[in-house]
Amino acid sequence: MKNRYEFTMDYVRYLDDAGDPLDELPALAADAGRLIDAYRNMVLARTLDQKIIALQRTGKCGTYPSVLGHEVIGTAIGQCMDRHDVFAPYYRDQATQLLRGVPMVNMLLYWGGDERGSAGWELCPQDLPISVPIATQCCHAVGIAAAMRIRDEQRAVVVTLGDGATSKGDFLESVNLAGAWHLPVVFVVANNQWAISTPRGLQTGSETIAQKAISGGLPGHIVDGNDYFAVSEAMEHALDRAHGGKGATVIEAVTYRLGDHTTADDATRYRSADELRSAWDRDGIKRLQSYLHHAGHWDAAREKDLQAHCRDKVEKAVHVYLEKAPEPPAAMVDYLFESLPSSLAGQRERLARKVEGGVS
Amino acid sequence: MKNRYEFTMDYVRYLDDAGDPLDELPALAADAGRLIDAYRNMVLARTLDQKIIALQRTGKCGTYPSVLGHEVIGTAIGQCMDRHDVFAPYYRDQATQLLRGVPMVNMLLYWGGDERGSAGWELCPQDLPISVPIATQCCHAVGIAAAMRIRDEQRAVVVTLGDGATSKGDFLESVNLAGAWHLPVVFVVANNQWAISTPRGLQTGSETIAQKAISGGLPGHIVDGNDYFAVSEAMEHALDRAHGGKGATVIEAVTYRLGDHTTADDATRYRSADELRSAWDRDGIKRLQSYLHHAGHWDAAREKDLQAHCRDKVEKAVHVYLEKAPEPPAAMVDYLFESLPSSLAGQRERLARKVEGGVS
Amino acid sequence: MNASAEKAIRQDEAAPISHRVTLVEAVNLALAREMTNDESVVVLGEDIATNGGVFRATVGLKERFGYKRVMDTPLAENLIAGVTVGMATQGLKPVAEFQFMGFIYAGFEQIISHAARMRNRTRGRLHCPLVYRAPFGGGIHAPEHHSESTEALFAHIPGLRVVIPSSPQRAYGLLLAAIRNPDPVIFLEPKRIYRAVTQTVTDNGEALPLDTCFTLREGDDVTLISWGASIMETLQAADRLSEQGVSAEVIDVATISPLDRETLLCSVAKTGRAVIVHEACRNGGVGAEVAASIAEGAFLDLQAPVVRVTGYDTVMPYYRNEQHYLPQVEDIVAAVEQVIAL
Amino acid sequence: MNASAEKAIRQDEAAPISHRVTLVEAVNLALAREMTNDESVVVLGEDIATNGGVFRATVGLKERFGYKRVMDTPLAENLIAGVTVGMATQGLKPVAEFQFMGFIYAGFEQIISHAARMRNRTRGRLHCPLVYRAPFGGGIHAPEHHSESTEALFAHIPGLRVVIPSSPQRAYGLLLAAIRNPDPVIFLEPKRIYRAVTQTVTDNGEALPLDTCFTLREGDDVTLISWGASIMETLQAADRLSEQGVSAEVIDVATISPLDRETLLCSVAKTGRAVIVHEACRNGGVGAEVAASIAEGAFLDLQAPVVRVTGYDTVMPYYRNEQHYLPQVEDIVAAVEQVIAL
Ligand SMILES: Cc1ncc(C[n+]2csc(CCOP(=O)(O)OP(=O)(O)O)c2C)c(N)n1
Ligand SMILES: Cc1ncc(C[n+]2csc(CCOP(=O)(O)OP(=O)(O)O)c2C)c(N)n1
Ligand SMILES: [Mg+2]
Ligand SMILES: [Mg+2]
Repeated sequence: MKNRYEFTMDYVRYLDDAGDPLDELPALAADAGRLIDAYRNMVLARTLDQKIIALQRTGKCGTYPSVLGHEVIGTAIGQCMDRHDVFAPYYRDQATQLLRGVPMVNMLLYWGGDERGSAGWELCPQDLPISVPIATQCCHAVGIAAAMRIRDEQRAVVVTLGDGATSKGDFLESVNLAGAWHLPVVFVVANNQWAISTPRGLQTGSETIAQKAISGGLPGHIVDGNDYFAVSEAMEHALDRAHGGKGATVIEAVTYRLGDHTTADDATRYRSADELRSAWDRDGIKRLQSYLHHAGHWDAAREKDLQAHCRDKVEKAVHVYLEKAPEPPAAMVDYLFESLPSSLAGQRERLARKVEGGVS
Repeated sequence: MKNRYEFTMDYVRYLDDAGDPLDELPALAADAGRLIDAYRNMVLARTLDQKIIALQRTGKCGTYPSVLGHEVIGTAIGQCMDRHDVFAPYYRDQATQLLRGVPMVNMLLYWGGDERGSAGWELCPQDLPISVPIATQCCHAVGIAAAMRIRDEQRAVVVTLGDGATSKGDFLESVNLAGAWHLPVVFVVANNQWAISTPRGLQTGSETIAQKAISGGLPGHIVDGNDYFAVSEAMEHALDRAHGGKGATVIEAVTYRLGDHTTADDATRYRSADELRSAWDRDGIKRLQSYLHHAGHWDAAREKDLQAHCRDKVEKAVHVYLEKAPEPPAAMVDYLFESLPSSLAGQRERLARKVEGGVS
Repeated sequence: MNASAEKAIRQDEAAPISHRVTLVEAVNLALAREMTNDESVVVLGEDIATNGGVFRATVGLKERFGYKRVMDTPLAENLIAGVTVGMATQGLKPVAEFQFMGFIYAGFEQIISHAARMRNRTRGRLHCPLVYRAPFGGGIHAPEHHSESTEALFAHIPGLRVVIPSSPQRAYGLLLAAIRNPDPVIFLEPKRIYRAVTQTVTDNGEALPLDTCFTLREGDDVTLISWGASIMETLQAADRLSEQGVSAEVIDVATISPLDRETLLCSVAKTGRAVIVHEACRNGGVGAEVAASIAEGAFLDLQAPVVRVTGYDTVMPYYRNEQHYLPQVEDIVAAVEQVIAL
Repeated sequence: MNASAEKAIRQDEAAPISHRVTLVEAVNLALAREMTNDESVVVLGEDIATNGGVFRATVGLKERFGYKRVMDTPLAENLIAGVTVGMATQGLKPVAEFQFMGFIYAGFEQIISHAARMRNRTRGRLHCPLVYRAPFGGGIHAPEHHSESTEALFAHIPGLRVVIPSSPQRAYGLLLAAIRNPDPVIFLEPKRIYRAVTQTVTDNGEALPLDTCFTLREGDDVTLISWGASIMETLQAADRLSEQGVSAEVIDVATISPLDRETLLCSVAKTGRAVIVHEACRNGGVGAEVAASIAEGAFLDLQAPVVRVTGYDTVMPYYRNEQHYLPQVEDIVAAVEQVIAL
């Protein structure tokens, strides 16, 4: 006696590499304003990115992970999320964070080695700071989603992670909980083919990343992560489900990490120039730009304005960042607990003296 | 543009609850000796089990997890494994361990609070001891399988775990590694519907446990865990794959925990008498016994002999166990490192004195 | 559900009732009290809802507060630790149970890297008002991994509070304080004395301070410093010593980290001698920090070296030999005799 | 691949060659040496094969020993820790790299509950001849979680050895010893001094002992005790003090656990004063055990309290302020002046 169980999963893309539709586009394509906003955000994210890399090269910023190749995914996420949803990012989500309202100065501070980067955030005060330990944010995300369910709120959580992160228990355990508890959460895996030097094929033997959803009984979708329409549609669908109490979704957005892993990495050690070159052909920003051009929503003059606008915005933020004095050393104990335990009073005094006396 | 990925998974059983074939039986059914051996081992495991529970009730053994409902799965595993394969058990694998050659006295010592329970094991010296921290043995199993691959050996690892254990990262991470590295390992999940008081339905939202294999790109199979033929066939198939260098398999063997979680548990607190009663109707030992009767391989006289034989074997082991003096207290430091570090010399002396002086 | 917990749960909210309860029942009382006071308190863990926890600490809570606030989780401690962080960042006050301390290790990354740091990382924008509860310690004839006392691992992590009650009253008051505290607290319950004694606990919602040791007995000749289940043997040793004419002060550290060094130093300034008793293995145990702090801070007062009476530097043996591992009354008395002789 | 590592790897096996190498290059030399000596040594971790490790410690090994013995793993530290245990039980000698110490926590359950206990649990039937390597410590301007020094967490676990080299020669000799040792070793590499100095290391396969501190400098007035990167500041402080006429003995503990108390006590018996320097936060750091052991074992020798110069009891700040966290030469000198004054 046999019973058969079946599971399916679709890969979706709408635009070819040149930005021409392969299919009828989803309804959201009718909203030209939205498309233009998306494109502007992608360019802004890339402009900021290039600037931070330059700052790092000149010793004005710390180790930094480039967003290059992730701008489409991040922008689609940021646009689809509601203001009151919560975002649980990893470290390549600059494009989303810009849309969430994280000030650029904060991003610069964070990578510049200053804890104040994750403070403030008036427009998205409940969003999580960047999670450095890989995949750990997944558990927070399901915890936040559980809090929403406990309080009967119609909000959702979006959590992002890389392809490498899908190997870590935190992701897999969280997918399981999301299924068991029917939680309003969307897992977006930015599958950029590499985890530092480890290629996707060594990371897992599974045909797709999305199929890891099946282990928790969740639906999974695979989209071309350089296709603004495909990512946006999948995000909207998943967030509708979440907001509607229908549970969680895993989205695998397939892209390519166009830069080094971080500024501390040299990707030429482990991957070929050919592979990189061909990935640039699929760049999603160029693709959306071409589409906008063809659709009559964009032209060279606007492009020039946008570039200047983005450079200007970034320069202003960088200026504020560079002017910012470091926190006093005593700050390192001031935020550990709500109030300073008496056992730390002596240590705080020593730290406070450090600055006055000018001792290192 | 859409591409579709498809995954399937079969549930297999051969015998109905009364032990009558539902289908043509697999080839192994022709080997009457094997079937009888299997049946004998199941009865032995159950006899030992009942005895240990009785010992625990009278203060002669510690907290103990009953094998009740797991005898068929364990026996099929033990029979299918090669002597040189490695077994990585959890704590409900008495039926397999008997076949691997773990002496009953050792099992008694282990649950009787004596480390020597996991020592010796001349017939299966590379088998792992029982792993108490749930699911952790999965990582060991893939590590052992990797060692076999590194050394180009045609051996395999079998690791067992419960349904609850499949929620823990260790299992999911190990399934992923087994897929990525194409390892000779078989994961057998004894899905007994409960993890202490947590029912299968709260543990995961997935339709089956076996589908968790898909997340690592492994094949998964679901079998009736009270059906000796179904479990044996799946095990043989999975071990053939492993021995043949074809990679790993996940088997979900569906059964029911017929006892309390352990002797420290009271299952009536959280599950109904009806549920338990109906699970007894599916008991796999009775089922195989009926099959053997119908097939002419078994009769009441043989049954009586077997029962007596098992009781006798168990009593002899219990006798040896009860006679065994505890280890000297200093043993607690003697096996920590290969040789005693000088920093522990003083502590060892104190321990040695404890016994001589008769202090506490 | 045990009778007193049931009574507590059914009680009229208005009038605080006094109960004679065990330590584990006091835990239950405090949980119920604070869930009543504060809607944002939720409880989660393995087998804690329907089953009421394997030690019955959460018994009756699901019936009273509903499954949304009392959650059985899947079997994954890392997940439990991390989910709790997520909930806490959004203003819930989750109290998570780890079934045994020996199974908390899978959650270490979440505890060390997130729970303990969220406030600092965000400069106060988000914080983690959470409690991780776990029964700890040996002596109950349990299987391997069920007898851990690794409080030192948590005490070394900045951003965590580590609290260990050693009586029903302190369990009640300290757990209330832990839940109300806006930062993460590791709350370790000495399971060997879960049911060892009963005490009258008035369920009045009054918390105890989290920044002070408790002096259980005053004395002049030596300061005995302990926590958790070992407090029992330490008190017995003090009795024994008093018969021998030695007056021992007994301090229950209770708030292991941040550590209240003042109380300890004041006592040693008076007695000139200190003996530390704990069940955890000696090397790098919390006793080392206590001893180092006293040796530094009371250098001129000390008339004898600070001595530690502890578990051995090895894995807690399985149960047939566990009593040989645990510090005994005689060991404490012998240590005191040794320092008094100097 | 860096030049000296390449030279080392290509060398003629017969004649031991001397190299001027950095600490991280010495690690590479030791790995290559022992992989050559012993077929059962295998190396695994994230990005350690093709990329040679993010700090280049394993560079060239895959090319030389093949992918079967040099394995890039999926991104899962718990898995790495556990797989290593499995391999070790079958007689391999795995050396696993955790990319940074800050990411080892996910592996704690496997390390504490299995690696450290397999021998004891099976009464010697199976054991775990494995090494867990991790770069540790701050001061390299890295992001959050990349500056941990939580060696105390491991030092408290019975069954583990904790070893920390602080020079290229000790890195070479101690890593060889760690790999050959039949029990699990946590091998922490102070990444701040990975490339701080070069030393001549003769690649002769000679291991150093794992049960002894190293006296780096003899002196009479005070014993300075440290390990890891802080050894640099400690040695500089000793220089500075010598200019002031204070003769400091400097001990590199190196084998943090099990701890060689004899060497420390002998030195303090001579000097009568001890200052401990470590980067980890103070509360419950390894310095506490060292201080407690000295205060107990050298009570009558001590002319001043044992003082600890350590990191603050807080999370290592992001890099703009990290220098304010790390113990500085002046801090050590000031502490010595304080104890000498007594
Ligand atoms: C738990 C943990 N282990 C290791 C690291 C070091 N590390 C940082 S990024 C990274 C690779 C992540 O790859 P992926 O998830 O694919 O994300 P990507 O960087 O490609 O976007 C590693 C190993 C870490 N930050 N956390
Ligand atoms: C890491 C860990 N967490 C918790 C426990 C306590 N515990 C012991 S058995 C068990 C349930 C296991 O259920 P399952 O995996 O289904 O196996 P079963 O006992 O049903 O055979 C739990 C929670 C443990 N041993 N290890
Ligand atoms: Mg990636
Ligand atoms: Mg089960």
